[in-house]
Amino acid sequence: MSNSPIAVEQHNPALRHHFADMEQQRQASSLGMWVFLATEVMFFGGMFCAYLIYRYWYFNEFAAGSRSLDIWLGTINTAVLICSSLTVALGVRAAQMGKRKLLVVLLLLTIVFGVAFLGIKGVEWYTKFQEHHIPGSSFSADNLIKEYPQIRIDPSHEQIFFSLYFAMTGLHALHMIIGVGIFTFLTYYAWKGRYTPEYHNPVEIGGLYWHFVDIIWIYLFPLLYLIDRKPLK
Amino acid sequence: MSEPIVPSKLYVGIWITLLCLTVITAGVSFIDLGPLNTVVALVIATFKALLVVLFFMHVKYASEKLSKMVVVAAVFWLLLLLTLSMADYVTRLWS
Amino acid sequence: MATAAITAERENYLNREYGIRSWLLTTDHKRIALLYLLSITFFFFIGGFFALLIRLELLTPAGDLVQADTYNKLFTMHGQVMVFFFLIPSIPAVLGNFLVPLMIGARDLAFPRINLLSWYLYIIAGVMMLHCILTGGADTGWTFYTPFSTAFSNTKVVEAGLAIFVSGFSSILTGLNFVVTIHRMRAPGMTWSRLPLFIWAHYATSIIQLLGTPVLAVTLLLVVLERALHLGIFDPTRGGDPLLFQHLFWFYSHPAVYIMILPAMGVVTEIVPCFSRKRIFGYKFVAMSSIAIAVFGFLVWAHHMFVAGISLYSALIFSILSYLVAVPSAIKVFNWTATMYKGSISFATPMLYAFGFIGLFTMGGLTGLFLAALGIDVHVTDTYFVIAHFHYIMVGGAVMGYLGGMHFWWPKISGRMYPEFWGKLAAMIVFIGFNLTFFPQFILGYLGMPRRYWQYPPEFQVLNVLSTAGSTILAVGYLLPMVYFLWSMRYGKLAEDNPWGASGLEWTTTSPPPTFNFDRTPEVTWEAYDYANIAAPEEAPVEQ
Amino acid sequence: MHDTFPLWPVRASTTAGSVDALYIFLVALGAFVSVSIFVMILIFATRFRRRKGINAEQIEGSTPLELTWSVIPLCIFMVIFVWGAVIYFNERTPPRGATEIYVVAKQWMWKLQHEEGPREINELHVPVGRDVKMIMTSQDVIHSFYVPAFRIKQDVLPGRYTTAWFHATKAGTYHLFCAEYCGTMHSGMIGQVVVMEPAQYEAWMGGGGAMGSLASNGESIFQQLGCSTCHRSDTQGRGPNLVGLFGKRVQLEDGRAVIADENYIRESILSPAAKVVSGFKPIMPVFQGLVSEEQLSALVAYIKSLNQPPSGSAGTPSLVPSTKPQEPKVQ
Repeated sequence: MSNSPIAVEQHNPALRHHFADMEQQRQASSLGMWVFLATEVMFFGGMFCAYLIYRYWYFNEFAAGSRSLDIWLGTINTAVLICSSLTVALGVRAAQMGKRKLLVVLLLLTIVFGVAFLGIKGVEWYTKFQEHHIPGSSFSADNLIKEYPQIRIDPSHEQIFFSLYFAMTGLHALHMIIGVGIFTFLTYYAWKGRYTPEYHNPVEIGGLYWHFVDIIWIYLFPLLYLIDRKPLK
Repeated sequence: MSEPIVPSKLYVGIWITLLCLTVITAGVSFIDLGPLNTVVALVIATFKALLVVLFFMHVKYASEKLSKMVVVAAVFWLLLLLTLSMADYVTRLWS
Repeated sequence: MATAAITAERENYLNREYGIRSWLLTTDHKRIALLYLLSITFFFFIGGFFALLIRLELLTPAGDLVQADTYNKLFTMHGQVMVFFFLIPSIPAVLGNFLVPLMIGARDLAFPRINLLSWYLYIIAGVMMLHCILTGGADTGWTFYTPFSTAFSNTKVVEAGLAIFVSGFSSILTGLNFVVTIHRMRAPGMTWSRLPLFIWAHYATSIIQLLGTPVLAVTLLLVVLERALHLGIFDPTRGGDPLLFQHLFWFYSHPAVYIMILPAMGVVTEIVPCFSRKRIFGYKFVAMSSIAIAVFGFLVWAHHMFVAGISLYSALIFSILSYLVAVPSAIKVFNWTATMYKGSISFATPMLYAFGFIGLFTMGGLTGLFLAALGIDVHVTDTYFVIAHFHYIMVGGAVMGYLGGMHFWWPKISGRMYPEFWGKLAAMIVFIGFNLTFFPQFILGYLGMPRRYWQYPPEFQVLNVLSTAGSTILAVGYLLPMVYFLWSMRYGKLAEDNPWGASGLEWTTTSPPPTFNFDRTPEVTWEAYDYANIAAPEEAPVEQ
Repeated sequence: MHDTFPLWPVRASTTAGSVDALYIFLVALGAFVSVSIFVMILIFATRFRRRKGINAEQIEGSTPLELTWSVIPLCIFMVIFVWGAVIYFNERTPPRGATEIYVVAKQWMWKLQHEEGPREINELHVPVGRDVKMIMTSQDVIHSFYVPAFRIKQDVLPGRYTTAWFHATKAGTYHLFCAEYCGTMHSGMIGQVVVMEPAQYEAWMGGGGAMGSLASNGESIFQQLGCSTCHRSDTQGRGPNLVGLFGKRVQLEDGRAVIADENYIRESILSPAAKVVSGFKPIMPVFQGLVSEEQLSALVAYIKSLNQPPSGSAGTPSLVPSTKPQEPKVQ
């Protein structure tokens, strides 16, 4: 580290005035994102806590609600997100190596995967809307009660499952939308050639964020879709 | 720069593993394992998350322990929230 | 003095630029600290005004000054404003913002623009809160207990909840900035064991802000959704559990108490060695006790719920864990006391506040032992005993620490000295007024007067009158510093760079500091609190 | 009835004495610790005040000292914890055979129902020297049943029963407060507990006119709602036989077993599908919204009265170990 940062000679234009050097700046932004992600874990954590408790109380309703979700779409969406994580990881690698065009392509692919995920999610939500599974005054669990006579379902407990389902997937989708927004910016600046092997923190920390959102889904998938798929007796 | 450049083959390998695990976890859920279903689902999810954190998010290659510490702290605090609140719910009916 | 005259002419962060834009778009942590100072002072007086109205209403047993609904809104808004818009940002966002980079020898916080964003979020939240207050306010108590808040109250619960939701992000961003700054921006030679304990306290505070606040945010979000859509998550008639809300709420709101008190402890840990001319006693233990408080603070939340209907077994667990957090607090008190032993103690205003802090915090902490004792808690929870207890911590502790810190660093912040006589006078008035206000409430609580009562049985009146009388004295004590701080900005004696002869890098730069804090990045070769090698000022710097 | 300027609350229950004892201990301990610290600071501040030519003596710290003042307080804390826990345990464990009062709280009123029949509003008459257990629920928001003279407090929650108990020791009239903020007239939700000598209490109880007991009231509701068509006292019913059910362990259809306490009965009426007894079909209609809290209390009291003689109580928070797990007897 330089002792007198005011007189930085080989001044990289991306170096902000209060950092001594690029390395310090990079490490600070990366730590900042990690700490922010820890915060995000707790943000989702409140909902995971509510989920855990009500799943413990109302397992039947959670199982029935879980069965009513489309496991195909859920699995495909998980795969889509995993693919997007790969393109992000490769994108960061491209940025590290200064391959501008490859970086742009990979970032664009990530956006495409992200939008595909949101689209599939939208289809799932729309189905739920048609089935009157959106919590609120029009909520009804009648079709579930008919479909799964073996499972005892209390409609208001079923509503709690769907409240949590929409709250958790909704919050996750919100993060995805923000992620797509961030990646749009990243793509634009990558296209303009702003990122170099020396300076690509934004790609790196944007990538961290994207992977985190992926991890949340990696948990949401079994917690919501796979609660109880065993053949019913 | 202190960050390592990871070979893309490794990334692709991780990616394939993740996809396989996704198919496995979805498939296993149809087999009746009793309470083990949940355990298996969570173990697979955690393994997948670990792969993403260690390789895609470069925690394995980080030169210092800081990002590991942040991950551990976040998980620790989450478990704190979950276990201590569950401590109430699980024991409410004890008598 | 010659040096002072030179100081005044030097370019510093205050006179470098002028004009509204130079303030509203600044990324200088010192200017943002002053923006925070102005805003939290504003909210402090709003919250204080509500407090005075509450005390006036309680002068008589009958509810005669305001209507019951108005009273309920008053204590709700008093709590919300004081907790979320004054106490939580107070020391971290003002003194912490100003001092963290200075103390570790950095030119700014790691993310100056995020720091400014944090202030803007605070202001947005503040405007939402003010709008909520002016259009009727909420009446749920600052605790938002369900199902009252979600299904019964017909006041502005959603608005208040969203205001606090937004203010939470402001708090998170401040914490994030501190953690990264402390890890990444320390000057060469500034090792962890050389950090001022103020920094350790802020590091611990930031951990809580980062890991607790999001849980509150998501909980308030669920309350808002529940209120709008009747999801049933907290509604027992729909299968929800109101206690789940309490768990989630206190998971943040108990540690939040440590967000308020830890920075104040940090301030006191700077003041006591300086005015004793001694290295802090047991540096490592004081540092580690801050971290221990931050961690243990998360293990005890359900001690707010011993009579709420939680299981007996979890009550036992949370009670015993609550005692764990008392140990590091006790360690701190003993270490401050031991620091004075064989010192060379002088009695400037900051030291008086530090004495006040130690005394009041000790009493607040000891009464916490009462509340953690299950059998006693059943009787005194939700009574004035609890009110007295947490005001001893938050007002007797956090606000005393804040005022002490403001006096201690005022020369550095403003470049001027405050008038010492008035400072001492105000400190005495605050101390006396505080005790008169809140001590009677311990007795009221044990007698059984429940909190949040608009009217009360007549036998409680004498103690309530005492308390109200004390609150007016306290109000004077709080107004005085505001007046003389403002006065001193123009008429105060110019401050030297290090008027107290204090250790710490912030005193090695000019008063007020230049925009980038140091002319050249300092290199630290000495331990913290190196009072063996710093001369005490010849005379008390302010008495001329 | 009250002093104009009391400094100590009346002590009118068996619990009050033990709470006060711990409180006095803590006050003494707290006073001792804070006075010691204040005196120490005072001594240091005068003895070591700044004087010309005398410098501070630098002391690094002392690990033994730090350990001493961590470990000793911790030990004292553990004593307080155990002491407080014992009192709490006692407070949350109603003795067997306690007289039961059903309490329904609503904004902003207390409705109290004696087993023998009398109902009261914002006033509770109890005799000296008897264990009294309250089984409480709320119609709307959370309230809290607080009698300072007894040193007891328990939140009253909507949607489930919580219990509290006391054993009054001194005749008199005491405050009953709502201690959990519950809306506009929270401070108006106060009543009184009138503790009477047993003879006077009997007179008061007898003066209420002919009134059916709570259980008999519950029995007629049981008939009205048609419960008796399925829950018959023989083995032919489509629902389980309720005779002798209360306090027993019930085997559920999904393999779990629960104790049939007040909350179980309550849930089984309001939301019967939640816990179905092994061997029965989930055919019982949902009564959520169809029965009032008062009717529920009566039904619970009736079902409990089917245990003759009473086998003791096993309220949710109660700690009475259930009598050895027994299958519900089906004759």
